[in-house]
Amino acid sequence: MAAVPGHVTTPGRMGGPGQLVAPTFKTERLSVVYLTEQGPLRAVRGVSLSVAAGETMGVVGESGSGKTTLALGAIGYLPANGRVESGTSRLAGVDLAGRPRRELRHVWGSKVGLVSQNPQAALNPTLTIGRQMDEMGRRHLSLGRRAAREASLAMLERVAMPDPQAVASRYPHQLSGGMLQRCALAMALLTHPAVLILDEPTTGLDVTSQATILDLLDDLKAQFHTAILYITHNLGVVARVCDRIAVMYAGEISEEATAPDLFAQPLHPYTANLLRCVPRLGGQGTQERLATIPGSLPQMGDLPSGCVFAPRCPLAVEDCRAARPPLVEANAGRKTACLRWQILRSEEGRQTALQLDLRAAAPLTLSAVPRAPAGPPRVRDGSSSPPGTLVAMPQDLLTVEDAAKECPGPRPRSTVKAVDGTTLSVGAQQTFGLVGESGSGKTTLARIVAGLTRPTRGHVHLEGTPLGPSVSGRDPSVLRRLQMVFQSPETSLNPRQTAGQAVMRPLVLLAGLERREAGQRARELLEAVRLPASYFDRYPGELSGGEKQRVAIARAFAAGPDLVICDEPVSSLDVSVQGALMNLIGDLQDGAGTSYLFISHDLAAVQHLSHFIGVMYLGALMEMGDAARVLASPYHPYTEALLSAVPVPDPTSRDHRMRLRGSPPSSAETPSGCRFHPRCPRFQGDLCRDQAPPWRLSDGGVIARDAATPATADAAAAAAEHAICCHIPLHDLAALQEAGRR
Amino acid sequence: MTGFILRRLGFVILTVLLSSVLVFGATHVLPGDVATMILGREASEQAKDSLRQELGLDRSLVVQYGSWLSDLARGDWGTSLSTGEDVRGVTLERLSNSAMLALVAFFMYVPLGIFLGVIAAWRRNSYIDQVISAGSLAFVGLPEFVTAVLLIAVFSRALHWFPSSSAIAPGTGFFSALPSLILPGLTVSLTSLAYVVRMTRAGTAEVLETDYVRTARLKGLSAGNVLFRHVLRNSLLPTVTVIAAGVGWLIGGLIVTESVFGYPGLGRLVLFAVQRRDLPLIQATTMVIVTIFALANLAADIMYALLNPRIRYR
Amino acid sequence: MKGKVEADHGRLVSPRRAAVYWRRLRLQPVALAGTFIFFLFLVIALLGPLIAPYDYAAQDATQRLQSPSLGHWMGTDNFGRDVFSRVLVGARDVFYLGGIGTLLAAVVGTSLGLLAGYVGRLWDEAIMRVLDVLLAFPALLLAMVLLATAGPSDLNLILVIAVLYIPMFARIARSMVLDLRTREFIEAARLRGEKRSYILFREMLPNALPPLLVEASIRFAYSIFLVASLGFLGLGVPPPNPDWGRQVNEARTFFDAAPWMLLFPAAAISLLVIGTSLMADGLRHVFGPPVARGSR
Amino acid sequence: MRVNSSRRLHLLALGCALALAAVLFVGCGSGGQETTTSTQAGVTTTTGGIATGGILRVATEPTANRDPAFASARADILINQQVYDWLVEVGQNNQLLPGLATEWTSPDGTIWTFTLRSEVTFSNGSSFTADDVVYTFDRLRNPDVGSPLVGLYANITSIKALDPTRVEFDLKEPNPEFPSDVADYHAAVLSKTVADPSTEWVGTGPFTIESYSAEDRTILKKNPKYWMKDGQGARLPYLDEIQFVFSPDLAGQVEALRGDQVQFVAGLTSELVDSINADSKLRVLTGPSSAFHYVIHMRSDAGRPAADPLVRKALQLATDHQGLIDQVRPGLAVVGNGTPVGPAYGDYYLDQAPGYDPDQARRLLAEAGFAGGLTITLYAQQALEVPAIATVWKEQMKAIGVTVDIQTVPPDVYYGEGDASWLKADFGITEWGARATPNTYFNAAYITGAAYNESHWSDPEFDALTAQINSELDQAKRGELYKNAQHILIDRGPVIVPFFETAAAGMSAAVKGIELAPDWSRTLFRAAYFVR
Repeated sequence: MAAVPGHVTTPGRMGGPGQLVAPTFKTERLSVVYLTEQGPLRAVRGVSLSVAAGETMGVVGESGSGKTTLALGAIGYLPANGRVESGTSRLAGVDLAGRPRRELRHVWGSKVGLVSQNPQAALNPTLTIGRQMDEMGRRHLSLGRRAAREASLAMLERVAMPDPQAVASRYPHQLSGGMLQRCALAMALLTHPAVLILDEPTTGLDVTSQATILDLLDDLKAQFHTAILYITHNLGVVARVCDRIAVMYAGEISEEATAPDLFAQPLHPYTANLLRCVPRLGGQGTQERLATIPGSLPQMGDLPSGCVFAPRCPLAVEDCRAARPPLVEANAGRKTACLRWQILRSEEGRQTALQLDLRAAAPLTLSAVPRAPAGPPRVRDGSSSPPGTLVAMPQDLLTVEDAAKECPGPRPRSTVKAVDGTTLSVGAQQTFGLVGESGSGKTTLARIVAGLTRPTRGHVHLEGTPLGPSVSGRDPSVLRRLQMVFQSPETSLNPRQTAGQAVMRPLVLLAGLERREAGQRARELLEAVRLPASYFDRYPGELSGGEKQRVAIARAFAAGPDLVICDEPVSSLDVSVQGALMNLIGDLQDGAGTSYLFISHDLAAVQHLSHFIGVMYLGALMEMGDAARVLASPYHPYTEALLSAVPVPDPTSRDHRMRLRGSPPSSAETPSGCRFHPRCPRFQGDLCRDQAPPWRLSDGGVIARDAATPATADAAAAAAEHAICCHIPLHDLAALQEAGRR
Repeated sequence: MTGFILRRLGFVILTVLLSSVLVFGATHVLPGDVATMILGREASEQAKDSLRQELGLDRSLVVQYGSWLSDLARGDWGTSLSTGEDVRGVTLERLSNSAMLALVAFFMYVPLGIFLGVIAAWRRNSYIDQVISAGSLAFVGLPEFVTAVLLIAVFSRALHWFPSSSAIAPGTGFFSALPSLILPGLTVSLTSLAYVVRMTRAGTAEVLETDYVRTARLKGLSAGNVLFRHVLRNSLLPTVTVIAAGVGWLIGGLIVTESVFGYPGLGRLVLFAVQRRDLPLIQATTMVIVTIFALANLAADIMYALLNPRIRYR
Repeated sequence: MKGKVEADHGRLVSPRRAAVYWRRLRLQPVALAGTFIFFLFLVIALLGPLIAPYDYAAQDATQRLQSPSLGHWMGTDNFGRDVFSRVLVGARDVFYLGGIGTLLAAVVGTSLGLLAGYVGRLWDEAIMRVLDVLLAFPALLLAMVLLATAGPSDLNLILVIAVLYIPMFARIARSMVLDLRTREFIEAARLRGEKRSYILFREMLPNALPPLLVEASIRFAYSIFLVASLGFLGLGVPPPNPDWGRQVNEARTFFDAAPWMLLFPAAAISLLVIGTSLMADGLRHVFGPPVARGSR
Repeated sequence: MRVNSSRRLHLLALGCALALAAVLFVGCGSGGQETTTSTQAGVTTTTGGIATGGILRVATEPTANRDPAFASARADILINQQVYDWLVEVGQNNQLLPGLATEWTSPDGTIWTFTLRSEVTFSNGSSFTADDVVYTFDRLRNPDVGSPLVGLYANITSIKALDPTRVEFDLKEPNPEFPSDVADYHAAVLSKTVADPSTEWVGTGPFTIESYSAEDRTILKKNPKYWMKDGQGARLPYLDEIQFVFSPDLAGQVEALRGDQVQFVAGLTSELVDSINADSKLRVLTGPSSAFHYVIHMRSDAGRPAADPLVRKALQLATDHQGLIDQVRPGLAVVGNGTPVGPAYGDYYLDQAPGYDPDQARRLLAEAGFAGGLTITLYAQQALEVPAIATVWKEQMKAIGVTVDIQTVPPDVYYGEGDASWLKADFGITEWGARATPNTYFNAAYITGAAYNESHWSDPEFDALTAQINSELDQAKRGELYKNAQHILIDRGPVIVPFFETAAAGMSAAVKGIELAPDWSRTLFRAAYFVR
């Protein structure tokens, strides 16, 4: 155990690798109930789990599955209306469940550490990081003011925090999410707790920050020998960090297994479907259909008497509905709560259990809506546009030309270049995927296209016709052709309008339908997005997140648009819902012949849907081209880092670690030379720092980046199959990346 | 931070300036006649006219405003029309009296209100919470002059604890005036108490729900530590602004309360000035009040910023 | 099914939504009690003279200062008038002055706030600065100066209440607009080319309404108090108006001889203010957007 | 060692409660030895059984003007009464008593000679002579100064100091009541050394102004050189100091009396009299019936609803005067009639009960063309008993189908310039203080074109009678003329006089030696003292 100054070893603490098998933390048949106005809600029922020191136990489940309640109930922390109904939760033999808070205060913090989801909210905004950390040392290690600070600084050092002294004197709002989560981790580990609970610690972070936190966890696991309970909905993350995994569904554990076993051969139909809900990198792209799990989580107040998953399960038989199936030991160290788990052992059985939703959405017949004739299909022929000349591409539905947006920065007289001269085009019936970390400017670009943000310079054309910089100046006929699906289902619908009203309005306004006709058509649209017609009269508050997003999609498609901008339409939804929505988005394109500008930070989602991909960093495109080409070597170093940061839901994959240097970009200052150079893992020295990189085309051509004609460069790049904006020649890049992989 | 304070200060000055226009304008369209007020209703028209002329009431409004504002800024607040006293002297003296009363009231209802609000939030929906909420509400609906009657009946007439009138002599020091300040202070406090209780309760309840309070609790900190270090620091932020806004309420309450208790404060002076159509006195007293009110809000803004690192470090 | 496309759309409160509100209100006993009190007084205000046992202004020198009895539940005042009848009829004036004043302020203030928030820039600055000036005065002081200027009458009292409250409504409406303006459903509306008025009044206003309603009920409660205080300062409604504030004020010198003259109208003021405040608290929750039954 | 949380919370609660309690008890601790109630602390010497010294605190409404020539608020008059002297004083029964003048004579009513007291000094040390009297009255009749007495003294042609102790007033027309005229409350004798009496307060009265604040308090100190002695030959006044504590709120004033923070409150309403009577430490002092009265004026010039004498008579007859007293001021008033001449004026008083006949009133109204009723607006000041009178009168008028809309206005608006002012309103309630002789009212407010003829009434017969009264020397004949004039007022006059007020004051039972003047604002405190 590493020595912390002044650290007093608490008697009774578990320790030593020899006791690895003995569980440090163990819940037995734990049930948690919330007393609400609707009666008691049993959020967690009879859950037995155990974690040994040095082991990482993952708990995976969708929102509402009770995983956080399980963790909080297990350590005796529940809100006023929550109560442990039955069962025990032992830490080193002492039962924590249902014990008075007064006694638990000596356990919390000292023997149990917790890191929760949103570090910005979980840390007190009015206290410095240092003071918040010092409280741990002072309270649990009986350290003095100075010793506590020294312990805090030492711990910050151990979580690889650069300049701990400075960080300790900062307030939470002055640090990035990744840094904060690192501090929260350091704070939780300060007392060397026996159990560390990590509740979605990386969910709010960018994929690159998530990767560094996960790397750190790997290191810390080895150093601290703590029992870790890792709660997440992200299958990739559990695969990456956990030794064993428990899958939770509706307050119960449906399956428990070691990580490799679970991913290799799920023995519960829910797990099997869950694993197929999300698109995987390097998958089949647009042809592949994702699994969906029809229906929704059962209401906690109204649970089925049998298997809780039975109403949604394709394998369910009469027995399943009769009584709750017990969690049985299938193999050594494997448990499943499915009566028919045997079926899943064969590949055939697994295929029957999967609900691949092969039924494509009925093509949208927009008979009632006068539609502009679709343009000729875009011929993707890079050679037709000679490099170095600006080409107007009439075959493209949408062209964005040198768009830029500058906003006043946080400091006086500073400007932030949210979008810094971007050019791209989207073909008819094509999907252009735009990826990048948060703050890369992809949303701003989308808003410029939509006319919601007025660009500082640049133009947007629709089939060659220039569009006004702001929606208010655009012609209704243009508005009809260009619609948007927003990120947050919570705010994209007016909470005081019914689903029907929301969908009817564009029909009345843009398609000029009579109210009666519009109502009829709205019902058809709701059906097209797979919502029952009865939802017509529902308010958004009465819909789930996925359902709201379906209404939003129906609304966007109502007037028969030619281009729909999708700004992270699925990223805030549960995985099982994401799949279905992405299927829907794909189907609608096939049926209605719509083009998409699809924005996401999720590379896999973008790859799944897009024909053409652009990678954005700090307001500018770094790489762009045919979907398959962009995601295959040679990559732009940034794309490479993004790709390597994505946790793959496969514990066996030897991941290739390629991490970005430095802190995440703050968009205040655009770096000189190549804007990516401060963080570039393949940084080449002065050249990168001083000179803007050229666009290198996959056919070997190079377009020198000239400040005077950046638009030309991007346009030409867009025309090529694949282009990368980097100083390193493509074949050198490919070689470097090949070497890194080995 | 300095920029922030300067900007806020600019707002205060702008508001006070605009208010001065309103004050001046309103006082000059006030019906009723100063000359009649001073000379009595049976005085001759001629006498009244010459008095008006003497007072400069026959000049154009713009000229009057200009000279008034510049005099005001130079500290010459004029002479009271109805008493002949130096307006500045009497206003500042009454201001200091009101400040004493406000201080007493402030120290009654602010700590008590915060305390009760925190208790109510801490034990949310318990019977203590209900009792506190209903109890503080019971007084909010009663105008000060009714509360005063009831308080006098109990504490003065039945118990003989405090004097029923607070007509303290000029120059009375704080401690010798204290007994006279309790009942009026309590009167003002009772109406303001509910406000502070409700705001504190809401603010604290909200903070108690935050993730960082959960974090603090799960760090195993004692309840006191959680409350004082983590909860109050954040939950009192909005309360600070509320209390500053309450200064306006307090001043309004003082007008009535000081009149009932015969307390020689600014509130009673304002009322006197309005009733007497004593323009210089109305103008000076209202400007003083507006300025105090604006400064209280400024102080609250600055306090808010000081307590809130998100604003402090910009 | 296909026949009745939309039964109640376009209405602010559909019967279905009213049912939702009622269900939510029922779950809060305290707010329910407050709402009951408020509506009880509203009914009294509407029916006042009809249910009052006596003419509120009828004097009877032989019945001066009678203590509460079966004949006069709340006793009589110095003119031998029935206090109970005066309290009942007085509710009318409370709702008339405070209610109309608050309503006027709500309408004007909300419009100004919506305008300032949505149009922005110069309009915003101009409107908000002027309203700031009104807010820079303690309410009672401003009311006093305005009423002294305009002279006390029912109409002027209503106008003064309105002027006093306009800034608060404007601020709330403006902040709601600033908040809503960035919501995605508003951007969706802009994307389909909705007119500014549609966005303001059909998309935003229904969402801004609940906090405005809460504010209105709080302001209404305060207006009762304000009118009473103005009465004390000699700027209230004229006699023989049974306005509660006036009654309480007139009763003060009779407190020894006839405490009931003061206590009953004072209790009525207090009760209505408390009831309205409790109702306002509850409304915050009740008027939240419709959510699924059974969800938290 | 570790204090658990709920315990700590309770400790916190306890701490706060203790702090509050401490504040409260500091209050009550010193509440006993009330700083402001050390009234009798200075009472030491006794002369002839009367304790001298002490501070009397008097609560009144705020004052308005320190210049006696412009005194109008009751507090002004009350303070002036203690600070100044008059040539002639008015007694309890309206009789004239020697003041600074020891005697006065006139051969024919046009030349009046006053003999002055010698060895009287002003508070600034200058001695009082005839020149001071000349200065005072020349100032009062000077139109440039503009005192309300200018009209009353227009009859004076010259004022001469015959020698230091004799002053002669020459009048144009004979005025038998001239000594009463010089007793008017505005006619305080000033020192000729004082240019501006509103800022220099120099009088010969029993007290001098120590400090003055118009809306907070005014402190008077004993004038040790005051000329008057009591029956035992001891110098007056007995008190060391009088403090006038101003408060706009009568109920608050009475509370202060109960708490012994003040010892004298005048201008009580009946219900306050009752509640003070119930307190053994206090007593109520009532004066004789006074000349103080309210009038409900009815504007009588052409085009106004009350221009028709039938309407005025109808409203008169519909007014239940006794009812008004019973409702507004039970036990503390004498019924009025249509005239400002009350019982305080002895021989001039027309003791004729007002007619009350609603049926006749309704008939008259119908005859005047208002059979269907009549709606009038009554302007009522938000002061004194005006709102109560308005309320009761409105109810009485209802019986004959007259709807009275009451418009309340602040006093300064009522006495101001606008349409709601007393001189412009169709109907209004105005209060009139005591005047030395009734014809003062006639001259000021009832004869054609009088400056304060609020009802714009004009009756040549009445004008002629008033002129006769002004100069009739024969007391009996004057009484006759007064009665004739009053008959006209009652018959077709422009005012309803609800009642004549009987003043009532509440005072500490420990205070003696105060007689309430008919008009309580003229009450003198020079003989007041505290009993042990």
